[in-house]
Amino acid sequence: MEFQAIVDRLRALNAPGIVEVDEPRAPDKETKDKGRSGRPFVMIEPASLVDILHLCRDDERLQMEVLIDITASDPAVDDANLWILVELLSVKHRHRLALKALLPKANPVLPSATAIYRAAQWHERECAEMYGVTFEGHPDPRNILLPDDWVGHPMRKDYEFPTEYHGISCE
Amino acid sequence: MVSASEYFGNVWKTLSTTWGGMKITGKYFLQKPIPVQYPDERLPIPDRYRGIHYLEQEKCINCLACARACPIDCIEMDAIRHGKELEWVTFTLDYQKCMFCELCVYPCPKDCIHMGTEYALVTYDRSELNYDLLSFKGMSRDARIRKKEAEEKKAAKDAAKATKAAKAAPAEEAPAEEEKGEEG
Amino acid sequence: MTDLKQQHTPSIQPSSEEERILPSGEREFFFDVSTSDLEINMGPQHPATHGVMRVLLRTDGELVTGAQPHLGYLHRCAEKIGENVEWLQYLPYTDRYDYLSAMNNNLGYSLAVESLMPELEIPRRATLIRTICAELNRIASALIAYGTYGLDIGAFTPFFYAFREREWIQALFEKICGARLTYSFIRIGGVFNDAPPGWLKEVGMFCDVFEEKWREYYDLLVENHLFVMRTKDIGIISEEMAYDFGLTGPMLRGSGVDFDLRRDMPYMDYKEIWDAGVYQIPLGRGEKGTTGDCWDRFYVRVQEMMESIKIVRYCLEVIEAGPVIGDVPKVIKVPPGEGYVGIENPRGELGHYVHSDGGKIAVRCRVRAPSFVNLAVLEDLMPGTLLADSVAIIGSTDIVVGETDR
Amino acid sequence: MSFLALVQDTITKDNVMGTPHDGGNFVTELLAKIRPEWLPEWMFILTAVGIAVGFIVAMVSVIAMWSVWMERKVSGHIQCRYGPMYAGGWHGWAQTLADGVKLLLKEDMIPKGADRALFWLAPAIVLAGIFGALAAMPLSYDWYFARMDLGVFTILALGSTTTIGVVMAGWASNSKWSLYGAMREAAQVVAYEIPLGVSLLCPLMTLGTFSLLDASREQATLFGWDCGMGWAVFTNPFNMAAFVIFWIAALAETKRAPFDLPEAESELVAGFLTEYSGIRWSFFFMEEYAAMFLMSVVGAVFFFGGFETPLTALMRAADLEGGVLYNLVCFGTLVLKAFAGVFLMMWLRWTLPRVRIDQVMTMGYKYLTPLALLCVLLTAVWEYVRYLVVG
Repeated sequence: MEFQAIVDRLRALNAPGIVEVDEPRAPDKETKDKGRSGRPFVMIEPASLVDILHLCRDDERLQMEVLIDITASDPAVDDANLWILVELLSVKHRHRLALKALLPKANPVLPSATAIYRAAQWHERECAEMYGVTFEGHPDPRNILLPDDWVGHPMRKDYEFPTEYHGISCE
Repeated sequence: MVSASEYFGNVWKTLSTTWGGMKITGKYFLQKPIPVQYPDERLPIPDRYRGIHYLEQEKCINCLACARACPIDCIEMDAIRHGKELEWVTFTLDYQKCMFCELCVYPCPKDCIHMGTEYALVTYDRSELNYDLLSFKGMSRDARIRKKEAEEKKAAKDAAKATKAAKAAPAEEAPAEEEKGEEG
Repeated sequence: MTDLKQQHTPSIQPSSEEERILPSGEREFFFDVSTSDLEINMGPQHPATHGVMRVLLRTDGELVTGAQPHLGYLHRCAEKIGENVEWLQYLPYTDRYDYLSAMNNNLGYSLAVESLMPELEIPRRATLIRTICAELNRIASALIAYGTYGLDIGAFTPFFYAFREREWIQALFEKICGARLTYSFIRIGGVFNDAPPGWLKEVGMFCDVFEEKWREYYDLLVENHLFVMRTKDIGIISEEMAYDFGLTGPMLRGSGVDFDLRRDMPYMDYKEIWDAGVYQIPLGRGEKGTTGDCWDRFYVRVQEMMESIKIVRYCLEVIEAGPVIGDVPKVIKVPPGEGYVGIENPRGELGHYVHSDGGKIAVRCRVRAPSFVNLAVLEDLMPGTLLADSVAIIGSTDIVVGETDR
Repeated sequence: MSFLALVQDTITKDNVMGTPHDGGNFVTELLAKIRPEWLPEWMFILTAVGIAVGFIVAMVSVIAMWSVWMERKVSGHIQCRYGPMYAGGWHGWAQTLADGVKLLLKEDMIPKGADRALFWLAPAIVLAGIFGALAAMPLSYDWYFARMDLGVFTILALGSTTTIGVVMAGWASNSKWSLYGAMREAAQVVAYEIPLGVSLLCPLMTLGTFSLLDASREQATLFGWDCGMGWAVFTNPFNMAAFVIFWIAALAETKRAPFDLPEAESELVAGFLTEYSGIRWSFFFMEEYAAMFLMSVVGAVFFFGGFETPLTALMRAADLEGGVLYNLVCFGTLVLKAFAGVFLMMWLRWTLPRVRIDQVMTMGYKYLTPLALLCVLLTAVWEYVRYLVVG
């Protein structure tokens, strides 16, 4: 299915929390809009992420069996939101879907998708340690790549690099 | 439980596939080995090999394009311009950092930095890995003397200016000294 | 899986001396032996962990009752570096997460960045050279998988045979780009260099020789009964499990799922090659044991080498002279946008999510590493196997620790 | 003096097991010729013991050094490479010597948590077992340390005492990997002693003797013709099957790949050797290679004619029997046959993947043992028929 068809299907299923569709657009000189290239996303409410994933996996026409990726992006230091990006793949129908959710940096809490896709477990652990997103209901919320006692969330744009770690100078 | 056919099938398969493998290994046992004995004989190195850099210094115009292209900032270069001539202060490449990506070679407008075929980077000390790529300092002796005189003159002038400035406003002393330090 | 300590259940519950009176009136004493499972640290420096990975094993004798992978020993902040260097400057870093298939990483990153640059046109020759290099690199990577898997199982010699051919591939890469492992060859807009004269012919020669040698690999290891006995019915990943864990690449195909990004979501010229009927997708069919066992995954990797050879041969036929790089400035500025491109790496889907705000530097450069995802399945596969099987299972996931940790 | 008397009895009357024989130990025989009048008896005995022990130690060292070099060259050439090429000049012949010197000079390390006494003792026990077993090996028809009627039993019994050393080493190292290696070794050796012994019964029945010397002599005649080719594998087809079983069991006994589970470098790091280093580590390797050689000797003697080839038959026909040249040829024949066996072991090692522990057990108990028993039965039938026909 093409992207538009997937979105229509989601809308037809009354998928909760769909905000809008973020599609690439051509640059417009009059409004000084630089445009956006790349791929389209479905913007969703972060709270309804789990429901939408459930829907995407179980609906027979979407049938997204594989969760490819869950990650976050910090667009800028002064941006109030983190972007949560979810990439889904349907092996049977051979289509993809990308979801995007804006999560306030002040309180980045997201329900965990582990119950739906086991693949989410490690992605969420990585996302949690790198961006400080709390995944509610995650069965094993330890650090995965960083040491257990690491302070801060390194992938955030406002992260300050430590000058020492356990007495070892990193300058 | 395994059936009799499976039982003897297993025995047969084990022995026959073992013999099949032994035929292959035995074949290679009788063949001449492939490797070259490294220090005595060496494989030819292709022209495009990405080894230690070399610099065609006479062409270089100290434009910093390579240093800017470097992903890890391992190139440090500095030269003083005297008309058309350059007096090189430094052109070093830190091979502790360098990852031999060749990205420094492409942006060069004069096509003067290349990656050579030399690859042995064995030192007793890490600091020796900070290679100096300069082959000469780039000025004749006369020019150097002339330059030194000009520099001394300029330094004297600056010093005079600085003392004047220091007298006028003691607060400005610090930046003046810094300037001097840079020129020296 | 939660912490191993919490799950810890001794196989025999310790108890004090117990006195029982049998029906016959005799007294019987029981001295229950208090046993507990042994926790073993496999790694970070262990021959079978393929790098610096640590697996905490809980064993009851030879039986593994629990396993927990610990990552991060090779974490080099690749994604953070991507947010700090220019677009083209990040290219050498992509070589370094999956160092066994650097060409494919270059390709994945370049395609992701190119997806944000709609005006950029990639010349056909560049695409074909990219395909040749990516497929040759896939062979080289599969050769490592073949060799090291033999090593894990205890067969030493296949490793050297595999390296012999891999050396040739590396020499080919050395001729075209000057490096043997970290190529930085496929770049945004095309490739760095055109193939040197005679190079394509040598690739053809390599294909001829490789087909012969491949038969030997097959007889020496894949068909060897001892090897089959070691790998069949071990580490079975069912189709549902593969979906659940998000497995891709040979791990997914080993479970019998017919899915290959090259065919099903074609990038570059793979659609054309598939339409020409050049290659097939090898699948695990449970020929020796159960579908989705270690042997199936290994078999898929070995078969894929031959399919790659076919693709290379096709590319050599259709390649023509022409430019090898599109119109790319020296300092690349990528128009604002976000894109995700997943390509078929030798280990699965290598995805790059790139986010540009129109500047010289990426806002976010996410790498979806196949090894990282494929490794997660270990926790479920290991319990109930023998210690030697756990090594076979780790080997069959074919991870590159540089990629799991990035 | 009671101990010395025992030693004297052992050496001079060579009745370690079974009945006394004519002739004596070749060391004492040689020494008796040059013994000065004034040398007291006990000194003579001590010297003889010393020389014999020195000879065996030298033999183990030479076998181990040659085998290690051979292994490296064989594995190298099988894997399309050269192996050692520099030390000593010609094809790196002195590589093992150089390695030995290096190992001697290495720091002697004992882990902190190790059981020091056992850790120290384990290599000694391993070596003692193999020395004892080698003493039972005849070098030629007239050259032997002890003429034993039950020589093959002595070799098998003393050869398997090395297991005790290996288990000791694994336990004493106080490392989990070492412990695994030791347990595997114990399980494996117990499983494979049975098929090893049972498969050897087939040639023993064919030849009708337990003595290595007699077994060799038995195989000189083929259909009553002294051609040196009456090898057990030729006279009875089931001996060939028995040899395959014997060989697989011997691989397991000597912990060679594909049965190198006790050290299994990809699973157990290095198994029972994990904590060993330096010269202690090399003792285990000396044992391994000496055991390989010994198993090959047993295989050569009981299946492939021992000292017998057409050459020895020819020399007998030329009435050279008993001379130094004849004995040298016999010795050379045995050593060549044994090293052919060692080569076969290496060839197998560099071809096959390792077997899993449960498969080792399955193979030992479910495949080799019944098949070996079947072989014994069939051999017995064959021999009986042969007895009826040939007489």
